[in-house]
Amino acid sequence: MIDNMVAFNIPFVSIFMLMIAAIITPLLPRKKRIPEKLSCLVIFIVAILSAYLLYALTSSGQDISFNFPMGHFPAPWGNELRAGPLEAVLSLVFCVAMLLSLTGNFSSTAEDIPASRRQIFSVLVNLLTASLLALTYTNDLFTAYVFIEINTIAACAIVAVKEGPATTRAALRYLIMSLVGSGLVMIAICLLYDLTGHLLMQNMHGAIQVLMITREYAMPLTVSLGLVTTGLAIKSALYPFAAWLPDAHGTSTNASSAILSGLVLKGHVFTIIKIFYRVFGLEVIHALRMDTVIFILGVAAMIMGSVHALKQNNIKRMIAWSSVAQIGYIFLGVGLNTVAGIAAACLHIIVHACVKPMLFTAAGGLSNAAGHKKELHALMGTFYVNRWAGMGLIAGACSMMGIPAFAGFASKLSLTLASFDNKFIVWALAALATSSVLNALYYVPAVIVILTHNKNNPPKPAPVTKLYKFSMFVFLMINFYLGLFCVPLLRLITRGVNVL
Amino acid sequence: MAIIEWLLLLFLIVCAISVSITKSLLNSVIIFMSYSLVMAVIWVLLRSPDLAITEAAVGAGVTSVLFFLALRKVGQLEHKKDEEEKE
Amino acid sequence: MNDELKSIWLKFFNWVMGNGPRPENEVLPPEPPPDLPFTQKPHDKFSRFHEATLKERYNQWLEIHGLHIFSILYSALSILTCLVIVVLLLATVAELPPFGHERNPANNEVIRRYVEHGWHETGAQNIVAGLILDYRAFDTFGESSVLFTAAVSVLMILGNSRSSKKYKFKQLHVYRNDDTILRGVAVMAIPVILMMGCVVVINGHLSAGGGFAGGAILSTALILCANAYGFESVRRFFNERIFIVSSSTALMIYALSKGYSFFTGANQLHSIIPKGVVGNILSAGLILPLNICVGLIVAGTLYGFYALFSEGDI
Amino acid sequence: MLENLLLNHYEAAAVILSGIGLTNLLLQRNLIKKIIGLNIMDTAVYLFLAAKGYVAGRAAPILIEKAGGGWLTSSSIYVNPVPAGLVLTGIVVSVSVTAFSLALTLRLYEHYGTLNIDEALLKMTQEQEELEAKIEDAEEEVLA
Repeated sequence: MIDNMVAFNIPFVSIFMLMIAAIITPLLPRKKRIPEKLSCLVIFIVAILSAYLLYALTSSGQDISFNFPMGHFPAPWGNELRAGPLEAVLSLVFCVAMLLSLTGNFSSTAEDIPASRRQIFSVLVNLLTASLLALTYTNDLFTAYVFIEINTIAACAIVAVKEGPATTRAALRYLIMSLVGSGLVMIAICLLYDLTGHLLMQNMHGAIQVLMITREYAMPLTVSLGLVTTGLAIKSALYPFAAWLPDAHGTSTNASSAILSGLVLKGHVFTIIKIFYRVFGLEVIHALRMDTVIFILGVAAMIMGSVHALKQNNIKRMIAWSSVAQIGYIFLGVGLNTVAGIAAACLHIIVHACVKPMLFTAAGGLSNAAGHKKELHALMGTFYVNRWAGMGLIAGACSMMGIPAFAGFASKLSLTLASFDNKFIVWALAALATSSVLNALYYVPAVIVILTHNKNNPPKPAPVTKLYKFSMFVFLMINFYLGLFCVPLLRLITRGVNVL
Repeated sequence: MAIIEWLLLLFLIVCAISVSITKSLLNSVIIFMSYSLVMAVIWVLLRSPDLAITEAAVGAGVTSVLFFLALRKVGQLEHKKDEEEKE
Repeated sequence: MNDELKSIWLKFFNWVMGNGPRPENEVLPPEPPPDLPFTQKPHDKFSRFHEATLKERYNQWLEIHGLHIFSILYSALSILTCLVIVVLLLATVAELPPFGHERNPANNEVIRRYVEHGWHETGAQNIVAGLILDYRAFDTFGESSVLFTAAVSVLMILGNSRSSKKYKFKQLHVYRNDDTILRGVAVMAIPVILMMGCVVVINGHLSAGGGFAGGAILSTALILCANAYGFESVRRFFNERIFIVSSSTALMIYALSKGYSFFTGANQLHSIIPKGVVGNILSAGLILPLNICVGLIVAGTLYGFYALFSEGDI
Repeated sequence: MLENLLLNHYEAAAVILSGIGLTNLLLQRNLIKKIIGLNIMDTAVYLFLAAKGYVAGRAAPILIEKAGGGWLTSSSIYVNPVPAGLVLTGIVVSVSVTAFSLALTLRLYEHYGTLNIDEALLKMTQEQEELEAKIEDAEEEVLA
């Protein structure tokens, strides 16, 4: 329990503030981009609240987590939210990354989307943030399902917000794959409800422990675990199910790509982690052999995502395929099936949520400098036109390759350390090494291209707004912070996982 | 009573299969509509009147109307194209 | 007798396969392109000695038969997938707790509390209404938000296509003066439908139904009105602005009142909302106003879907 | 196993239906049929849930009035209300998703004149190639 009444109400207040902001946004005037400013403001406030919650939960030195009953009835009768240090960190990171993706692409959003659609775009962004926070905080499997659906519709709609046949097609493909995923999740939730009689996570956990001891219903339990994992893996673009991702992330407007790649996938991955850790428990996952499956899929994703990225000529599609590889890292950590592995996976979630929006924002700035062309060869020499974007791309590339002092190094190091007391250590290390080399193979040429002077056809100087520079600066600072001072953060996450 | 249950369930399965194999889109929407209606009846048998009312109003009503409208729109475009070609 | 049965079966089969007589306006799926004819010209005498390499032959063969084989493979694959999924799930179902048994895991202490104490804790006679609007109200709030999300997304995707010339869709409903039968029916039916919708919404906590079913019924009255009198006449009292304002306001009232209830509940404060006497219309605390809000949202949204799909504008 | 299936006939029918629906959603090439497949899968899952709430010989979960006033509140009279609540939520979700995906389908049809997502891809690449060819021609003309 927690004594601080302000901190106690923060999870509920942040979700409801975002929801209410989404609901009143259609009523606001469209002039002067008021809707977008409002959503930025609300997300900023929620970020501050999450930071305060994190402070309140960790300042006493003990590991605290608490349940927030939604209504007058405690669990297992009503819905519940649950917050601990890990949830607070994640919601802080989600809000900050969302805010920076919005501000960094503020001017490119205005170019891509007409004013009437921008209003609805900010409604959708608010709903998306609210659903991400709800997925982070929820303690109830059916609430998670409902918010996954909100997330799905809003995510597909922010792909389709940019007009044009390509985005419509990409959104439709994304929607169909997501719907297959949510259908599987729904079947799994029904099976679990039938076996345990509960929808709340800790009550389900208790019932499943009993079932494992009595060895009843082993087959339905395995099937439901498989279904829920497959469903959420489709939504979080684990490799064999990732074919929809490059289209959706490559064709949409820059802000949408940054949000989708950086945040939406992470919400689903964190839901998988919660289901593994809180509903089933690590021993049950191990007994049902799901950890091996996840590990193998993670390794496959790390390699194949990079191989696909090598073939791309369009920079946004290249970054999108690189997301598939990075999701593989996270699943590798989950597949290790230890507290250290899950903590490393959470650290990688945070790192990727900060780095990928930066890469997309940088790519947007660079292609803007090259006259809205996205082919790699067209970007030659753009570094010298938009230096902030160039630095963002270089820092992001270094981070993805795992060069020390950049954010990606921290998470790769912790993944390596986590795999030491595991029987898969050789495979894990080999996969990490191969994937890093492959990352270098496609990020280094991109960096070289933008740094080469283009004498024949020099890019024309394009104005870079102050907001863009500011967002890029904050992104770079976060990147260095994560790379240099990851140890306290990792300790914090480990504490959070222990009380998850 | 049991026989009715079995018949209704069988009807649902036949509907679902014929939706997948029929070639005409209009037919598949009509079959889907009857599927929803039978589903509403089954929910009455399962003692869930709330669901039955909602499914009858939404599944058989609004969803099917949306499908019909979409088909009509597609068909309208098709006719328009034919006319243009004739001209 | 047997022949008759056969002919009926044949008719049904033809209808299912879509081979029967068709109405004129029926929509057909685009025809698959016909198999490519043998476009290869006969080789002249000099080139006869040119042996086609294996790869060229394969490419030719693929060009001619590829589409056909692809579609066969596709159907085979889909049937196989279907069978695998169904067999796996059937094996699962065979091990599940028996159907309709009262000692199943799902019938536990949670259900007992809902049934035995739900009436005085929520004040609702319909246990399901008390469950979804009081015990598990957060889920239901999420559900209304899903509807809201879909409404704004559809508005964004299809909206404004009536005014802009960029899109090809024409108006479907041309207002006609001579449709007296439809109008005569509408005059009688619309009040009845409206009344029935209101009854279902308002009695949501007493009997089956509730905001969602009632809202769907209300929306059919609007749709009938649009069909009988044209969209312009509906637009006089229900246009895009009113649609947005009404759904946002209703959802806002929902969010604020439920937020108050969540806040007081979690902080163990006293809630000022009275529960009333079970069985009366004015009872069950927040459930009645929430049902009305949900009904408004649903009626507006479903009519909005209809108008957007048929006209491209509300 | 077969006896259990006969006993759980509602659930068996529900999973067969959801298998058919899922296959339609995944492998049909016509978008309208895909969306119908989605609806079949959803309703099948709801059928499964509703069947799980049923208890033989009990009444619908609406309180029945006692003869002398008051309410019959014994839990052995009514069926399980939780699945009904979940399914109500689910129906709303599936109608929203249906409307959204149909709207996207209509937009796709406007652009490409096809309901088949693969054909749309083909047409898109063709259009792009034509566009590039045009741009090249224009550049050549300028150079000339």
